[in-house]
Amino acid sequence: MSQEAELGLRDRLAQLSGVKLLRGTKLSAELERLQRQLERLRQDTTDEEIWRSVELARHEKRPYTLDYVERMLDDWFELHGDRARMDDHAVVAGIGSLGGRTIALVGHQKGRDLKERATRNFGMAYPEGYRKAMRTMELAGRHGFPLVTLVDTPGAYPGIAAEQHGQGGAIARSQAAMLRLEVPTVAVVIGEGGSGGAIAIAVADRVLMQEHAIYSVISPEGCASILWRDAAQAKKAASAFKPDAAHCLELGVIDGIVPEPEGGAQIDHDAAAVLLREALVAHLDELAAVAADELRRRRRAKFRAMGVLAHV
Amino acid sequence: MSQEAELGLRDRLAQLSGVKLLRGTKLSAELERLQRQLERLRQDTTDEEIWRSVELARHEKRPYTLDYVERMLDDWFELHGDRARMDDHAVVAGIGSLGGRTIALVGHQKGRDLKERATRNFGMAYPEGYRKAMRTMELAGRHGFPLVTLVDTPGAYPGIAAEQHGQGGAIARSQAAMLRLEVPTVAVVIGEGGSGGAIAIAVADRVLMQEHAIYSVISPEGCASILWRDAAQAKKAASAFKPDAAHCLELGVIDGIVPEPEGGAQIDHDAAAVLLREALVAHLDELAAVAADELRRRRRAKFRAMGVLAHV
Amino acid sequence: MPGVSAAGNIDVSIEHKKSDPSERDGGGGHPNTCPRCGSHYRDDELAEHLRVCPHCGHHFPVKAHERVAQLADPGTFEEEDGDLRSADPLEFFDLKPYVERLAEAELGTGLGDAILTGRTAIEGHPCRIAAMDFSFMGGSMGSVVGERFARACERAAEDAGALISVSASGGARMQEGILALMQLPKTVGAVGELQDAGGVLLSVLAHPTTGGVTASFASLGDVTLAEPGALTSFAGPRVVAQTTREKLPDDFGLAESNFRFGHVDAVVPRAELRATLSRLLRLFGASR
Amino acid sequence: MPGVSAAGNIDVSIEHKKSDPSERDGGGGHPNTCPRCGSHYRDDELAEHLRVCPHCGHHFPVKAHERVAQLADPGTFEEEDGDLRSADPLEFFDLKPYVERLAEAELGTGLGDAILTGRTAIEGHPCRIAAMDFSFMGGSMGSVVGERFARACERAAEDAGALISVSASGGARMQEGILALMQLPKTVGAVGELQDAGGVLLSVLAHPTTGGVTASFASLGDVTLAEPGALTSFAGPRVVAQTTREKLPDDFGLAESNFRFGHVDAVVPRAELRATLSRLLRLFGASR
Ligand SMILES: [Zn+2]
Ligand SMILES: [Zn+2]
Repeated sequence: MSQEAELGLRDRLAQLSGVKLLRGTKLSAELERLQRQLERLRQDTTDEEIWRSVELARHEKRPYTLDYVERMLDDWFELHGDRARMDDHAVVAGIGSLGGRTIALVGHQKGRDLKERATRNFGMAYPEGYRKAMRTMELAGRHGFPLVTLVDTPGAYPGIAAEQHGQGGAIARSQAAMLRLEVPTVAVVIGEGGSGGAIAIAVADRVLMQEHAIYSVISPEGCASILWRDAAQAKKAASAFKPDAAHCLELGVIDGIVPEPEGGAQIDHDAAAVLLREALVAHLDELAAVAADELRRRRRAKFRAMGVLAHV
Repeated sequence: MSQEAELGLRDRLAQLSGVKLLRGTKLSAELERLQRQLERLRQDTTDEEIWRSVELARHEKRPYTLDYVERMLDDWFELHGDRARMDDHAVVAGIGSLGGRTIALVGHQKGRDLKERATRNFGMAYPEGYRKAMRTMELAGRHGFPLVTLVDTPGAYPGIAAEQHGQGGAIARSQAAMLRLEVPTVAVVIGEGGSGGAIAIAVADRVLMQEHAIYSVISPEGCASILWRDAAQAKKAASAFKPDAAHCLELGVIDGIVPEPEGGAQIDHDAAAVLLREALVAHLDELAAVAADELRRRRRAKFRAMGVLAHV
Repeated sequence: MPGVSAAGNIDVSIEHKKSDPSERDGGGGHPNTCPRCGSHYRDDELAEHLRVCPHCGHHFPVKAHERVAQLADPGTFEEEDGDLRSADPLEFFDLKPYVERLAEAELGTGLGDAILTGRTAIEGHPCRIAAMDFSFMGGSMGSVVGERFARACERAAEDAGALISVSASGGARMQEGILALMQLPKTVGAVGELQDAGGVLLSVLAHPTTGGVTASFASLGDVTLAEPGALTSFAGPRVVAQTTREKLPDDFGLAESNFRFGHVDAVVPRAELRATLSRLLRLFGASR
Repeated sequence: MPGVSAAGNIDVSIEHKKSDPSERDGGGGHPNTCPRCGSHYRDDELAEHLRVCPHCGHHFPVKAHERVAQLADPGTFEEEDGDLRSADPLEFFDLKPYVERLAEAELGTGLGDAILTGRTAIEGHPCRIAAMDFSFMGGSMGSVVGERFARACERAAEDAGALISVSASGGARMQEGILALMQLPKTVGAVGELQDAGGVLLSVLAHPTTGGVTASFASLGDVTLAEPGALTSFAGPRVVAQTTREKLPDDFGLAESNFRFGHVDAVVPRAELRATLSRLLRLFGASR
């Protein structure tokens, strides 16, 4: 972890410690979480740990978007369809109530059993899925609902019809829509944050990753296939491009890590949902204090600054 | 013609006569046109004249959108596709130059020969056609290009896929998009203004009809089929619902009538284009003087007021 | 219906001769006989079951006042703009004069036109409601439907509130000619004013919602619900069949098909409609 | 390429091993031999014909500097941000270190990265241009491509001007890991700033434009042009074929197919590109 990132966390810790404990246990939980994050980040993530995250992020028992919706939201109304061509089941969208606040939520959705996996297309969306997402963003913007997105996809679906219906353009426009929003937005990678299919709904004020989620420009297998012409070298590839949360935080690509129950979210869905909910509420509370146009300005500036450059 | 409408025209005549003839011939042409309009409207349109318009509006030699584009615009770049599914050839869209001003233009397009008629689907659009139109409106709004629409359709296409892809919703949203625009908009019915398929692109600051165009909620044949279960009674139906320009003007649904060459536009495409161009330039000049938000406010108010009501 | 050429395409106008729910299955049965399973009910039996066949679940049509009674908290509904009536700008005359048709429809339904609008509350959430009535000239949209709907939007917009529309319409009202078509942009604009003001339109599609209403406000809900089996299409099935000369899918234009094709958020059985609307009102209200 | 499972779906990242234009037809031919008709040309012959086969019309790839020379008024091009270079935040190492690949690419192409940006004029219309070069690491988009593109947008936005992008890219640059993915929202945001400022993006799709570039700025043009035969798809054809196990249409992802499916405004032969862009610059400029 870079010294700078560590300093940032330490700063925040110090700040929190000095604050009057108005919110009691809540704040001490926040403190504890940061402390723990700090501890973990102090050591470099090992290749084994990276691969462990790849496995856990794809674990077949890992909670999916609707598992969290069910546990985190007090009410939920799912919105269906892109108003043009279909209802893509790889993306769910809706409005719900989180801590007394109505939010809009968009997430990739994988299937648990064989049949649902097919219906959900393994969480790989068609352009129509992103158009459903955009419709929901528009609604959120109009009603001032904060937008929460849950990212969990191997990638956008690489199919014939998906291309013919404009996969690239849909992903580009979905990002543009998120950058235009004047409501607070929080994206959380809850499993696989697979490339363009993920970023389409992850251009948020706060981008978080669960502890064992991965976020990457290419899958380890895809990378290995290109570099070594051997998908079996996936582990080596993962070590090379480091899709784990700690590295993403270090690179400034995400704004925080959401802890999972010991051993991974798949072990205890309820506990994972409590931790996720806590993080969402905390971030939404913070963002609620920022003016709408300022939110947008900062969001744009954040993504504008992404990348590492040298000069001749 | 109602006394009020006649008074309106007379007022405008008086006003024009008193104005200094800065623009020379142009203004006198305007005067002449209004005078002629006034003459014609002074007598009630007969049933024969109404049916004559129905025939001329559908005349197979009548100029279509691209015939006008070719003759009126100094430059033209056609935009294709809805960025989602297809390029609907029943609708053409593009940007071009009209009297030194860049405009966006959207129009229904019928085909001249058998093959083109099939390609253009007889000017009956799918929802994708209206989505192409909306994309063009968005572009016009963003760049401050005035929008000209040319309406010439028997109606939106009543097909299986058209329904499945959301024909009703597309027409509704296209109207909403026109009501949102903050650029000057002029719609001209140049042939058949067929119902929902027409209004989708006709919600403009100024709505004009060519002298022999028709504009109606239902086709004469459709109306006759419902009322008398006999499409052959179309002429009778047309007399009942009066789709001709004079009646539309009288009802306050349109803002003016664009003269055609003697005998109808089909006789002289070039002359028809000159007259249409003159009308468009005159209206765009007038609208250019109005502030953007005021344009929108007035446009909304105009359509808000449409209808004739009684009270208990 | 005799042949309608492509050029004679009906588009938004009423096709109610064909889509009248009581005639949808070859037609002509008693209005309280279930067209799907043949069960017959007394009127009070049907009313008690919200006009849903207890045997097979078929949703019978609901008139505007009964619809409001099904949804509204008792005693909260106050009709607004009930004094508006259609004029007859075209002096339209087919088999009989338009004014006569209007008078007959009013006598038959007790409504001044095909939509009933007013202020109400649903499970304690104040809102406006606009319920259409198919039995008033096929639920066709003329100047009064457009005006009442637009005013309901404006009243709802005043306090950034909610409007619930329940549509049931064969399309635009032919007898008002081009003015009927103008109700499309008029209602579209009104929805825009409501939504720009932070208000919400919850659109419920009842059987049938075709033509102009589909091509205007009914398609612009923040949320769109449909009743099971409700036909919602722009062009009616017969026009489509005649134009395309193709066999239509069995569920052509039905709520379930529209859900599958992405046009409807949920197909809601009538027994759950009130609770669903209440839930949505709560969710949309919580932002204010 | 060995099997890539659905879960190993490549998505935006470079697939340039497969979509390299010189290899597209089974590959390996001399770069100046036409892969379609087999004609062979001297380099100056090809250059004279804008690298379009005079015999069959096949469009050969064009490097960034040559592209600018084809489009710009002579003497008007001034490169901007040429000093930017990629860092190696991941210390990425596959068969060789990323830094070595970068150095080799720079030596081979004379470019600091896969895009060349600057100020120029086309038939007298001042504009910015951003031309990608497939020969620099498969035209992959990393931090420098993103940054140069974003700066070009910002400079164009300053005077509400125009940016012409000519894309040719296998996708995001794997070697920069997640930071490469972040160039998507970065460039998308930059286009937004340009367009919000009243500026215009004219997007030209050259062969091949796949992956991340397709899923960001290249799809956001006010007008989108494509060169004949240019492959533009999000997922590359081989990945699609492997995932779906279906036979792809012959013109899968090609400009002509994308035009038919509504994603491209015009397929413009290279000989007409300059005139077309000039016409568009005039039309878009006339509003200011
Ligand atoms: Zn029954
Ligand atoms: Zn050749």
